[in-house]
Amino acid sequence: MANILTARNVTKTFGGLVAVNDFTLDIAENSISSVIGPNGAGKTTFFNCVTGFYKVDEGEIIFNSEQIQNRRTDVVTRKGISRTYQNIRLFSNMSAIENILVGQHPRLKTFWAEAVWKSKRFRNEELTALEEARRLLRFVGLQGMGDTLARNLPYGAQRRLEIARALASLPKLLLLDEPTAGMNPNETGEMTRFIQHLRDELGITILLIEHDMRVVMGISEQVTVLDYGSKIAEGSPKEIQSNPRVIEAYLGRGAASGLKAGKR
Amino acid sequence: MKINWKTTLRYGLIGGVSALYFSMIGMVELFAGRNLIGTTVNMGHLLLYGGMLAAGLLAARAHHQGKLAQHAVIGLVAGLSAAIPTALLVILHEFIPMQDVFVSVNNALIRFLTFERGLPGLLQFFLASGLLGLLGGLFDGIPTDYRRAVGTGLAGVAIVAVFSDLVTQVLTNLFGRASVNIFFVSKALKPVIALVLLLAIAAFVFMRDRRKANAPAAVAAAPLDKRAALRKQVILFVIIGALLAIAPWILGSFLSQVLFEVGRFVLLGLGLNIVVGYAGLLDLGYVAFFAFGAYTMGLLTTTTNLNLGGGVFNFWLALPIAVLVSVLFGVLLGFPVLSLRGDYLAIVTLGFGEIIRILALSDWLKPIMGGAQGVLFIPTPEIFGIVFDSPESMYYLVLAAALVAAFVSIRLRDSRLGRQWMAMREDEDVAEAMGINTVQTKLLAFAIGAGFSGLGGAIFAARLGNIFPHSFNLLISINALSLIIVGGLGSIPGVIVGAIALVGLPELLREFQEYRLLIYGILLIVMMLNRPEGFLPAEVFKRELHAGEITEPAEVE
Amino acid sequence: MLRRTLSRVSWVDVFLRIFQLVAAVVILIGLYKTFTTARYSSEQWATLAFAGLAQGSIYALIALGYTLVYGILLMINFAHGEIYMTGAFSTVFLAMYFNRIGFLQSSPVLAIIVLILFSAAVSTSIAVLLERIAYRPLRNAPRLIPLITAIGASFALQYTFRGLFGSQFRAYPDIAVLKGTWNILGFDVPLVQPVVFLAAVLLMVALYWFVERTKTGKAMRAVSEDKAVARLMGIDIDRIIVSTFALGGALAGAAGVFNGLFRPQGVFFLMGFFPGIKAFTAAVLGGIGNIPGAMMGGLLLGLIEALGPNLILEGLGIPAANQLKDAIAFLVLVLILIFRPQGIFGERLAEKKA
Amino acid sequence: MAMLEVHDIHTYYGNIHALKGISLEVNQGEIVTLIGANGAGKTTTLRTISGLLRPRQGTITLNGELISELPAHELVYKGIAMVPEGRGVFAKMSVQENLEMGAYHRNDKAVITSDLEYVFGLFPRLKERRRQVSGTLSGGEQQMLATGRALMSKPTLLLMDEPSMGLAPILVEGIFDTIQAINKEGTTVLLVEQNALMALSIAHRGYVLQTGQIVLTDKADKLKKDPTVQKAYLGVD
Amino acid sequence: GGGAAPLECTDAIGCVEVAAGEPIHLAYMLTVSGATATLGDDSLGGIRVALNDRPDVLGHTVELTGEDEGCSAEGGQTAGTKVAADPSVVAIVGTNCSGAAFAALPAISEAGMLMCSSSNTNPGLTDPEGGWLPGYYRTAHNDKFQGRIAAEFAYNELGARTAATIHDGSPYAQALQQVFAETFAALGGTVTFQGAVNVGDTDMRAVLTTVAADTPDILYYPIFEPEGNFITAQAAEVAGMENTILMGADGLLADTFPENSGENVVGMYLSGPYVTGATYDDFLAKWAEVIGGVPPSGFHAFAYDCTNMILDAIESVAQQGSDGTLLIGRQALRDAMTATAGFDGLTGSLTCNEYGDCATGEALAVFQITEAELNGGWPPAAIWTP
Ligand SMILES: Nc1ncnc2c1ncn2[C@@H]1O[C@H](COP(=O)(O)OP(=O)(O)OP(=O)(O)O)[C@@H](O)[C@H]1O
Ligand SMILES: Nc1ncnc2c1ncn2[C@@H]1O[C@H](COP(=O)(O)OP(=O)(O)OP(=O)(O)O)[C@@H](O)[C@H]1O
Ligand SMILES: [Mg+2]
Ligand SMILES: [Mg+2]
Repeated sequence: MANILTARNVTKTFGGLVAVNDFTLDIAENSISSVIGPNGAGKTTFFNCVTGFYKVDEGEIIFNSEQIQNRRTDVVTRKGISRTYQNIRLFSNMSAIENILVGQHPRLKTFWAEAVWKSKRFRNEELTALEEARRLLRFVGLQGMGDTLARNLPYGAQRRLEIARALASLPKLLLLDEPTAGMNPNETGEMTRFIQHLRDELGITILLIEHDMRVVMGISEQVTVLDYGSKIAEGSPKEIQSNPRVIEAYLGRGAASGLKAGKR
Repeated sequence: MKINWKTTLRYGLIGGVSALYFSMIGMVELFAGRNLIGTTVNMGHLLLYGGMLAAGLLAARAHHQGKLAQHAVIGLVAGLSAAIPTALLVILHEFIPMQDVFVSVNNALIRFLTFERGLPGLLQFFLASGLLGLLGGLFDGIPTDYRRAVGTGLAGVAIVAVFSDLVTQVLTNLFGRASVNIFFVSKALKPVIALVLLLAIAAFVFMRDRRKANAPAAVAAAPLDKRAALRKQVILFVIIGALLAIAPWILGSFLSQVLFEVGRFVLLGLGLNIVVGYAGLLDLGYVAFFAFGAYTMGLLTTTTNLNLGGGVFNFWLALPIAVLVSVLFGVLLGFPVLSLRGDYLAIVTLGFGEIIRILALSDWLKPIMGGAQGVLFIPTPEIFGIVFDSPESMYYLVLAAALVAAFVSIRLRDSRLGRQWMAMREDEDVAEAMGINTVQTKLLAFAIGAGFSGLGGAIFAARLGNIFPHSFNLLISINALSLIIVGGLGSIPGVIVGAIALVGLPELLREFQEYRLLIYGILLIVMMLNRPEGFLPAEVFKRELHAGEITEPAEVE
Repeated sequence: MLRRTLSRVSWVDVFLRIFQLVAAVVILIGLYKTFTTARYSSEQWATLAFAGLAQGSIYALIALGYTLVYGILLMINFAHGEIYMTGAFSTVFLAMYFNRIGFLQSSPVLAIIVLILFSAAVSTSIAVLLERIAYRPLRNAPRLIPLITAIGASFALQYTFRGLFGSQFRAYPDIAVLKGTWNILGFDVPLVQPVVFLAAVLLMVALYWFVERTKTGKAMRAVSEDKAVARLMGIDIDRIIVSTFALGGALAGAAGVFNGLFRPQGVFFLMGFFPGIKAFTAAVLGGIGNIPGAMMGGLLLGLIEALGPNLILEGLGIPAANQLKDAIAFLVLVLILIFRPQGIFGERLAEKKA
Repeated sequence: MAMLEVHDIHTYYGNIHALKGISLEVNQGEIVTLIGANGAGKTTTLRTISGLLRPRQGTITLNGELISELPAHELVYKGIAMVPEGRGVFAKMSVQENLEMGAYHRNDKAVITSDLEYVFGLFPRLKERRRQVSGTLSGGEQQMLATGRALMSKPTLLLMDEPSMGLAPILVEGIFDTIQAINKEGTTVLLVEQNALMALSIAHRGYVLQTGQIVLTDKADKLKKDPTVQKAYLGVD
Repeated sequence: GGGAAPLECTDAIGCVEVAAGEPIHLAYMLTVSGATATLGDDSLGGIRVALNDRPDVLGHTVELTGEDEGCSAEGGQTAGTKVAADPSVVAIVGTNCSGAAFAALPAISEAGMLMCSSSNTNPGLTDPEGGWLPGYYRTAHNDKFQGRIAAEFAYNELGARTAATIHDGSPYAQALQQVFAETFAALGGTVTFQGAVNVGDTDMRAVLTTVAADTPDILYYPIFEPEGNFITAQAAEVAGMENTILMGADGLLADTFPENSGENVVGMYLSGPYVTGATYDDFLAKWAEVIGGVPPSGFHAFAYDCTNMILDAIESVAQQGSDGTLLIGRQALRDAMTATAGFDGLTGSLTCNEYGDCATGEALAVFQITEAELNGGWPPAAIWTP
């Protein structure tokens, strides 16, 4: 399998603080991978580097054999990377369907002024876009909520809507930052299945950050562990679970044993 | 029920302070010169004793219920106490002349307050105040349906009398000058007419309320089916369209001129609405583009000033050029502010607006722009032998332009571009991460907004015939911003309502001169406090406000 | 490597750099020509500079009011210029009275202090009243709404004071002790300028200390960040917000009297409008919400206004250069903000944190 | 008499009826947990108790004193502190200043300093970052800061809204240990958690919320064994 | 006599009929809001004093209504349209600002009314090539007169050979200083600098420093308060201005000006209308009685004269019915106004020309401010008349 995303020696510093340190990562196409690590390890920072929110200080990021580091976020998105945010960032005063329509932006092609005389092309495009948005809404299980304002949706629904919005641009790679934070175990289970479903149905490569080990260990094929910005371990969930460094820095004895015990 | 004297006195004092305020700023005296009903009731009375009436009414209302006699007592006490502050002023004036400092506390005011009788006249003043307070208290006590009827009637009479200009103009246009004299003496309603009007309105309201109350509730609440609703809407549109089309004939030249002014600000508002309402970019220098439109029109069509193709272009040729120039400058001035957010943007755009005005005024560019002497002799538009030289004809021009702008606004709002703007307004970073080129999106907002404004400017120049830099000052930008927010940010009908409220109304209040802007300011505050979302808010903004809770949701990174 | 660097810059940046470059070159040419023609003596430059500093410190005092309120409510208190006017305008009558009874000349220091206190009291009351009536009910409304009530309040205050005191111009009386000159660095400077400057700086330092060090100051910063959480800390946010308005009002009131000492003429009901805009500009220039920023912004703006036209434009042969002084001030603002979108002292909005 | 008594409160967001008659009580020295699905009204309950929201109906008493009419800032003086959902750190202030804000209403300078050390002892990470501007902390670090800040007010009743959200597993354990520790030292805790299993493990009693109403209440270990609770909130199938 | 024939209107452009017992309707269009409000207040006071003088005109009272022209073209246009739409209006006093006049005039002229301005000075308004329309009159001085006279005074009387000017961006001041400069140059002098300040400026040191660089003999700044105050006061503080004579125009001819400007005002010259002592004192007394205080600016006398000229014209052309009805021919009224000659006004002897310039410039004078004015005396003595 080819690598869809490669980060090579990425370093990002804030003042004196090295948030991401000489980090190298390969993500195989059509895989589900996770990045885990203690709080403040630099996981979100790494996502921000990939999506163009941050400029990297050193290193390169290659997506589909194209360098994308330090490009503007809209450019990166149009190349096929979408993401969600650790603290949900929906367009909160827009309805669910409008959020998804905005997400479709990179796919729409008509000249903006055509809207004034409603050219045929424009009408067709709008129609299909709406169709597609409804489909996505159904896909994430929010049917019937299209006209609800994003801010009024329950928390879990907002997470799902954020994913739907990210999917709307037809990404090849989806970055999920703690998709199950703030969900109870039940909902977490649902989300896990949903992520798997995404990959299986749509063939999207998924990279996620999570602190919930049942999610991480349940669905990832590859787990990378960051600590103080540096990679301290990488491998299959099994390997990671028993890696003493990881247990020491991140899992803690209790969680590690809990995981083993709870293994199905 | 026990009477709460403290509350009563408090309301009395509030009324009294307002009466004192209006007296001390000279409003009472000036308004006293404007008769409302015959020569007996003038606007000074309205302003002064309105406070007493309100004090009585509110004090009584604060007591919830009680016997009519109690209402009367409360009202009387409130009214009397409301007279105290002003009375003190009168007494003080007797001993210490204050006119050197408080210019409005002059003999004329004192004469008005004391019924021309000097200090003894204060007795009469107290009497009048107490009476009004008593009436206010009683008013609160009478049964609701009577109260509504009488209240509406009184308000109706007051409105007709205050805005008699409007009424007389319409009457003159429809039935000739003579008809005015049936109802009015000079600007005041004839007493008999006032009484008839009061009774008519009151009777009407009373009957209507009765009918409504008797009608079975179910019928009133029955939802209209969709077809009927649509039909209703179509009819409404037709009526509005017809009214717009014949307005100048009904209204006559002055009111057409007012409509022209409203139309000009509707254009400005529609453009600014795109920038501020849709794209969320706070622009305080919006007048600059209006100036570009006006100056382009002026310089291209006039033969004086510089001979920059002077007279080569006629209005119709210059119009698109003016719009284009504005659009161009919209983009150019958009560049430097691309990276700025929120209030930084506001001040920089404000700065641009001022720079443009200062340059237009400057001696440096005088050879081109005319400096302080402005651009004179801009020809009136003309086509197929129709000369647009009157407010009536120009009204149609501005109406057409506003319709076009509104149409374009609506179409864009409902398109991808509209969504881009909205997303950018909500969260610029995320919008960009959605693949939206925010640079382009912002520039488009600036450019289109500038285009509308330039169009307005060009028409403005043609109507005025001469333009001066002073016509493009900061207040225009502020007014445009206020009107779109008062109307309801992001809403197109809102722009129109806002323009009528903040441009049309003050024009009708022109005779109140120096207090026009005071009224304008107070109006802005009152409107925002009562309807922060504006008169006709767009959906999005209604949502934003009515999520209201005690605290804002904490924003956490 | 070069290609990579190039790919990072967008055409917008290119445009802005060119814009900056052109502006810089024009300014340099102007400066060069001005200095080579040597029209003005260093004495004259010094007079201008000192006057600019004094004017700037008045801007700075007003700007602090904007910055304080902005910092805490994220709201542009558009009526702040009017708050300055109310103090200055009401106090002129007291000053005239003091002059008439001889108090102003016999014990000027005491008289001036009384005037400042009076002016500050008037401005503070108006500011607090305004907060109560026009802003507090709208605290949770979108930010443009209080901006509009502020605009409304601005008109209402202007015309209320016009109604009260008329449309005439008044002037603060001359104060004999302030008439002299002071020798600073070999230049004779009108005494009143350094006095105003120093007094203003003193006030500003006191304010800075207050906000940074005292508990109330810290509470102000907390309220400015998150009102709900601030309440959870036991902070009475209403009280804090009122204090902020009061503080801003007091400074504006003081500025009103300083202005009266320095520029006695032209006291009338619209006197607050332009200084208000200028002070707002100064606050933004320094980085709005930032106290040292407002001070530096004010001083800088004063200097630019005083020196700009003669220094830059005249050399370029522009007639009536002084007419363009505001244009220069705003242009400098634009140039600085392009370079530093957060203002001179403003906190970097960091890299966008997602 | 219970320390905190919430009696039949109804809270609204505009027209949204979020709490439909919640009644609960917390006794001195207890850890009580509220569990429920997203949007059940847990946060709203805490915000109402802490005075950030005002109930339209119903009463809340603390040690017999009616507090539902008091503004939030006065409740702090009565000993209530809250760790808000989403942390709510003062982003532009340093870590240390944030902690000091927690002790805003206290005047005992010397004790504050020792309390600061106590918090740093609980969260060494914060000590490392004490001068850093809080807005740039990672999510987990902010969570520690929020908890530490609430402790700085020396509350008698601590309201915690999802303190484990976004924390690394190793810290999750730590945070629950901390809660137990401060509880032992005499602080009463009302805890809202999605990690219901953990919450029920340390709590004495629990309430289950569903769409703004309390549907179940019991001893924590009983709830843990309740089949409906297990199915709905513990992810046991 | 009882059975007189009803009055008949034979006027080319119509008549106004004032029924018995009804007032004669005059209107004003002045700038009473905004920064120029003092101008409007001042002129309005003049009108009110005049009407107070003459409570009875041919047995009728005079009603005065008014509009704010806001000193802007658009304000003038709206106000003009509004006044023109009221056929009961006989004549108008206004506008204050020339820009407003240009925009208001078409509607007013079209409606057959006449308008007399107390402060329009733009030469174009009385120039048939430049915007004049029938029905326009003014008692204010055409800039051509005042600018010329000021320059002649400076060159011939003061012996100034170099001059600098400052205007404030108002069309009035800009035009006036331009005429001054041109005349001064034509006389043989050198104009070293023509500068400008902005309305609202308070710091004049920069522009004064520029002026000082050439040490001109005279500085002419025909502007208004408060900018004029600032220039006067700050001129004392700028090195190089010690020997420069200061001179302003009627915009500063207000009793508040000396006190507001401080000591440096002593010795300064002002050009303006020659308002003679006794009559003017009389006027001031009436002002204090009717309006209170003192006039805030320098145009009240012109407004007073305008009002009186209009009332005189009405008296001379109105046909009176036996029942007291008045019939005023509009063209006749204009003709009467144009025919005004040797009208003995507050601002001197006024004679209108066919394009409505009623102040010929003969009645202009130059005043010098002395210690007396600084201490509250007013008006200053005229030291020179052309
Ligand atoms: N804009 C910034 N400026 C300064 N420091 C920053 C910035 N963004 C992040 N940091 C620091 O970089 C480090 C890594 O932060 P990051 O948000 O990537 O952590 P994380 O791994 O996502 O942690 P968590 O799991 O808690 O979300 C943290 O110590 C944080 O304080
Ligand atoms: N600011 C708000 N405006 C309007 N409705 C709100 C607001 N905050 C919460 N709600 C609504 O109130 C209800 C209760 O929300 P609350 O936040 O209390 O739930 P919760 O139990 O804390 O959920 P979570 O587990 O997601 O934190 C939900 O239906 C939610 O949509
Ligand atoms: Mg993170
Ligand atoms: Mg919650």
